[in-house]
Amino acid sequence: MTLDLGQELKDDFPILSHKVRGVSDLVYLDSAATSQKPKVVIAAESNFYTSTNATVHRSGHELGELASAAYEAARENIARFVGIEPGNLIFTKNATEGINLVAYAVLNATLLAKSGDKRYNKLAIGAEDSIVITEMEHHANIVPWQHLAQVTGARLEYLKVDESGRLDIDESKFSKSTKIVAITHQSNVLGSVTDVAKIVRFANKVGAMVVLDACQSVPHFNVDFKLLGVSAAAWSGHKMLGPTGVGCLYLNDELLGELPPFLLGGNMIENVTYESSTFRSDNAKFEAGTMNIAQVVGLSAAVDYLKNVGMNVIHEHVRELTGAALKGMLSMPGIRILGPTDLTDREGLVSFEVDGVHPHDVSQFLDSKGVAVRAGHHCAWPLHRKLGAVASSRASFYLYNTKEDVDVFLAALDQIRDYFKVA
Amino acid sequence: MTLDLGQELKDDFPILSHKVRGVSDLVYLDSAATSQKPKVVIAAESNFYTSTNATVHRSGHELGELASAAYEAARENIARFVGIEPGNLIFTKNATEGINLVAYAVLNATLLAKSGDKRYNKLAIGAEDSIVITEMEHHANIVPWQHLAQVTGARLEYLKVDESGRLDIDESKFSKSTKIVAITHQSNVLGSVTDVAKIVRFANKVGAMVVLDACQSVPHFNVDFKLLGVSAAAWSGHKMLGPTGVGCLYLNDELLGELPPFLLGGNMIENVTYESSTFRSDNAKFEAGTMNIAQVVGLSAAVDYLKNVGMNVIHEHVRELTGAALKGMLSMPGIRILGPTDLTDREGLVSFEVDGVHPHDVSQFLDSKGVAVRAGHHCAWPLHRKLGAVASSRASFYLYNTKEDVDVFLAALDQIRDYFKVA
Amino acid sequence: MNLDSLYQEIILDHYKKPLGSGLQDNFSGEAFHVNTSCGDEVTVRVLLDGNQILNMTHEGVGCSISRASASVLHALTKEETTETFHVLLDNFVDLMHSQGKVVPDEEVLGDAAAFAGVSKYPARVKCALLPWMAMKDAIEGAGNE
Amino acid sequence: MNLDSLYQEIILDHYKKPLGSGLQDNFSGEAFHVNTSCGDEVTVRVLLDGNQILNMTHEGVGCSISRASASVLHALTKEETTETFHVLLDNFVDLMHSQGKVVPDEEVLGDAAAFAGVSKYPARVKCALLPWMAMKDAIEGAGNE
Ligand SMILES: Cc1ncc(COP(=O)(O)O)c(C=O)c1O
Ligand SMILES: Cc1ncc(COP(=O)(O)O)c(C=O)c1O
Repeated sequence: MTLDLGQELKDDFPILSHKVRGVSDLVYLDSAATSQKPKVVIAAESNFYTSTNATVHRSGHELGELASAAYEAARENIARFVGIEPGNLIFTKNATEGINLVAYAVLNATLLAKSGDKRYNKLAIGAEDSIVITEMEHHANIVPWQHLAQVTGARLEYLKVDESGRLDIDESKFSKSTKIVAITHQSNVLGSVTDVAKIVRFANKVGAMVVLDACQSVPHFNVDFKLLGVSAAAWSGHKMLGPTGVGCLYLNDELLGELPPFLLGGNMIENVTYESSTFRSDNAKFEAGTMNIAQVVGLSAAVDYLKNVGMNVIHEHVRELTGAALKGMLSMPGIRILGPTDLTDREGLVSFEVDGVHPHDVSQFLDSKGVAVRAGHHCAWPLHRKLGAVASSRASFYLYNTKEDVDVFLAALDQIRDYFKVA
Repeated sequence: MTLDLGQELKDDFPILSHKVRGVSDLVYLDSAATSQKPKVVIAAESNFYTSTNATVHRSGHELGELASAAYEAARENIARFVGIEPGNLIFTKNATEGINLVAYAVLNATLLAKSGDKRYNKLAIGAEDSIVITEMEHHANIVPWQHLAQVTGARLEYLKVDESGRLDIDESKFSKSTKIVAITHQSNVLGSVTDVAKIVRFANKVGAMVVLDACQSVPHFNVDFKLLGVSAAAWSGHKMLGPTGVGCLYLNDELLGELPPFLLGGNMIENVTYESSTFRSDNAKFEAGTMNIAQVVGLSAAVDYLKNVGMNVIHEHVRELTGAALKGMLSMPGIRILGPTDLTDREGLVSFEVDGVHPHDVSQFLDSKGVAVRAGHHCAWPLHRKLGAVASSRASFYLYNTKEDVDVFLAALDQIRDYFKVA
Repeated sequence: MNLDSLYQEIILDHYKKPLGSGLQDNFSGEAFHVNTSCGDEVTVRVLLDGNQILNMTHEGVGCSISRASASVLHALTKEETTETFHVLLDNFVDLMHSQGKVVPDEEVLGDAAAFAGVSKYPARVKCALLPWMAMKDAIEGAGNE
Repeated sequence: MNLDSLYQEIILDHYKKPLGSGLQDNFSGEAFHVNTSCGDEVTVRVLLDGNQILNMTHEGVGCSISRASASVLHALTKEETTETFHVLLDNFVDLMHSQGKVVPDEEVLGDAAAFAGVSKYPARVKCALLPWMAMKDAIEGAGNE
């Protein structure tokens, strides 16, 4: 039933009528990298420029009022969508900036505490502390923590991925020395979904903050960060039908109050003198300079679109497509699936290897049939090494995909080994 | 003659037909805060979403190729516009991020050098070093340096603004201990233009890097960073007819090679293992995560539009409007102009006080006549204190303004003291 | 929208001749508030006798709205109780957030009713509230001593 | 665009049976290159006698294009001078950046001419160039010893 959803929605996404290489119908299976945009989102951004554009919070003229109202209304709408208060939502340029913000704010706390500012003693970390992440993180949730560990002397530890491609939440990794636990809500390679509640339980016991990479979860199912109990969560607008150039960061009240600022400049200050500065205490503390206003407004339109279709409907639809893809691929010779092969705790993307054919060649062949998948290490290079794969191909599904898209994909996939003469 | 330019271009900017409070024609004099957008820029962003949207540099499918090509073509176009090679241009979310990038990269160099990485010894700074900025900087070019000074122990020194509102480039502030000189190309309060060549000469003598805040210069006159000889320059897209959510940073070859990265995540890496990571050596080193692709493409369209009108034509036009405004204001009782009152080394904005009327009330009165100016400290609070002003009002001009706009502004300004009964 | 609905006669009069301007030396609580986006600031001192407000005085720099608001507040709270202040505050905050859709109760708000027009200018709401919020903190501060 | 223009018979043959694969123990210069966006890598070793290339060998993981390119390069440079290599390299780089608009000179490029189709797929140009760039560095490295 929901299999027809993609058909129903297709007209809302102008790009889906693109002809690949001038001939093939586009079958876009790369939404885990970035989603396509419905007309209403494109229009929301355009309309902002033609009717409302001005800087926010700093101009008393009418356009300034209208722009500020639009920006804050968008914040409210996006915050409610993930179960949080608008005051706890910070806009960034992408999820990567959000995670960096937390890591650099902790670094700043550490440096400021060292320079004698006692307010930051609690957040400061050092050689006796540890940061726990997982083997299945995206580079965006690895490299900032490696850097923080390197310059503060803290230890970086990894929760392991088990044979089935799911996270092994080993409580022995959580200790009194654990200050930060940074995990992905859903792996962008394996598709496996983390038991966040369990992570939060273990982290709470030892007093560690939990930073969630929600890039692959917020676009795909109902997420309530307050209920989950995480300390922080970062995700991107461009993967949930929103414009490029906008990301979101949730900080709970504690972090919002206690973290020192990251990017420094206009808007986030309380007072500036030639000698020193003090900073706002609300979410503005983390929004320096002229923000991505039109993109935030566009993202709010994307949230409306998603709510309108219904997150449960989207979730169910993507699961059915994923199930159909998995089933077809499992019955095909020479295909190795990375990650769980059943639908338990796993969501809408399938990474795979084709025996004897490099992922680049796989994606190139699929492209010649109009099918857009991604090939590479998907910014999760260490995980690929662990899985013994140089790289992989990844097909990912979203609300605008159809059962027919899956069929075209499977049919093309089935021809690859013949074409490259490895069958 | 060029006074008609604004009239000619008006139809390209849909928002200019907005009726303020439902009645007055909009006279937009707040372009120094953010500029309005021509149709071609809005269309460039929309078209990207409807025909090209995909992630760049990481997808082998056709849309990925098209998106990468569009992104890099935009980089080339924008780079040439300011006299630099595309390889030296980095995209950010705004100018504030660009300046923070340089400051944090120097902080990282300092911390990494301390942890034993000898590659960064040259860039590292400490208690024996100084950073020189000026009294007329925007918060974005003050607060990041205050922070860097605070956590590294370096000294922060200020070049003074003289009586006329121009920079006093005192060579005695430049010494062997000076590592960084950060200056604005054009003050966003005073309108005065810095003699960058002189700054660069003094800085070169002592081996300091020069970081230029080019927010108010790039939109207004021909700028060639290579010719100017600065080490780095940051500016915003939204002030030069481009979309919100995109800024630019120029790094010369030396800094590009030597600065360690800032934001950490996907795309900017060379190799990532669970233990450690290495980074790209080109400009990609500074572009982490999914970039503001559609906004970069939009900014390139803005550059085309500016080139089409001609930067010299724009410059001349804005000078004439500024001259007319200055002349009118100087002949009015109770008006105090902040900054130079003649057109020597000063450009297209006028900040002012109205005797007995607070800037908020000034801007509110002007708004009731359709005139949008900005009131406040314009993110240059210390400068306002120095000038003995709590805040000021600012009228700023751009290519789409007309002589009539200036007349409407002056006529309204002339009524303010009567309205508030202070005349 | 007519500018005169914002700048009512009463407001401009209070602006020209503010009441309670100049800080009293004898006070129970003090608070300093600043509007970070424009730099406007106000210091409020309250002299209390138990829950009785004997006097509120203020000093600061700001626009007509914020200065007049401080003046009105002085007159309105003189010799009232802190409870009454909180009732007035709730009333005034509601009015400020009403976007011009609430008719103020002049019986309760007195001259402060003249600020109804401010609620149609969201950027100015902060100006009108600035001295109120400072007075609230000044009273709380007094309680803590 | 036809996929077969990219995956020419010659390329697939080189991919299936690569020449010069497996690193020689005796070498004058070595370089390791990696394509950071996909993780493909190649190690190239060159054995030189003055400006004479005695042998080039390679090892790596990669797609058909990059593996076949290494194989072709082995055959093409065997017993040529380093000057000839640089002429070939310039020719090949030009071809790769031609977006399908240049007809390759088979006289000069031999089997490498079969890569003409790659230039129409910008994302794959890096794959074809990977072993060439590694070989360039390997030769330079040899010079420095
Ligand atoms: C001189 C100057 N520097 C820096 C900035 C900050 O630019 P942005 O807000 O786009 O980061 C501005 C504009 O607000 C400016 O005028
Ligand atoms: C799991 C995960 N984390 C982080 C990111 C980084 O997001 P962005 O590139 O929008 O910053 C992505 C997407 O690329 C992702 O899938």
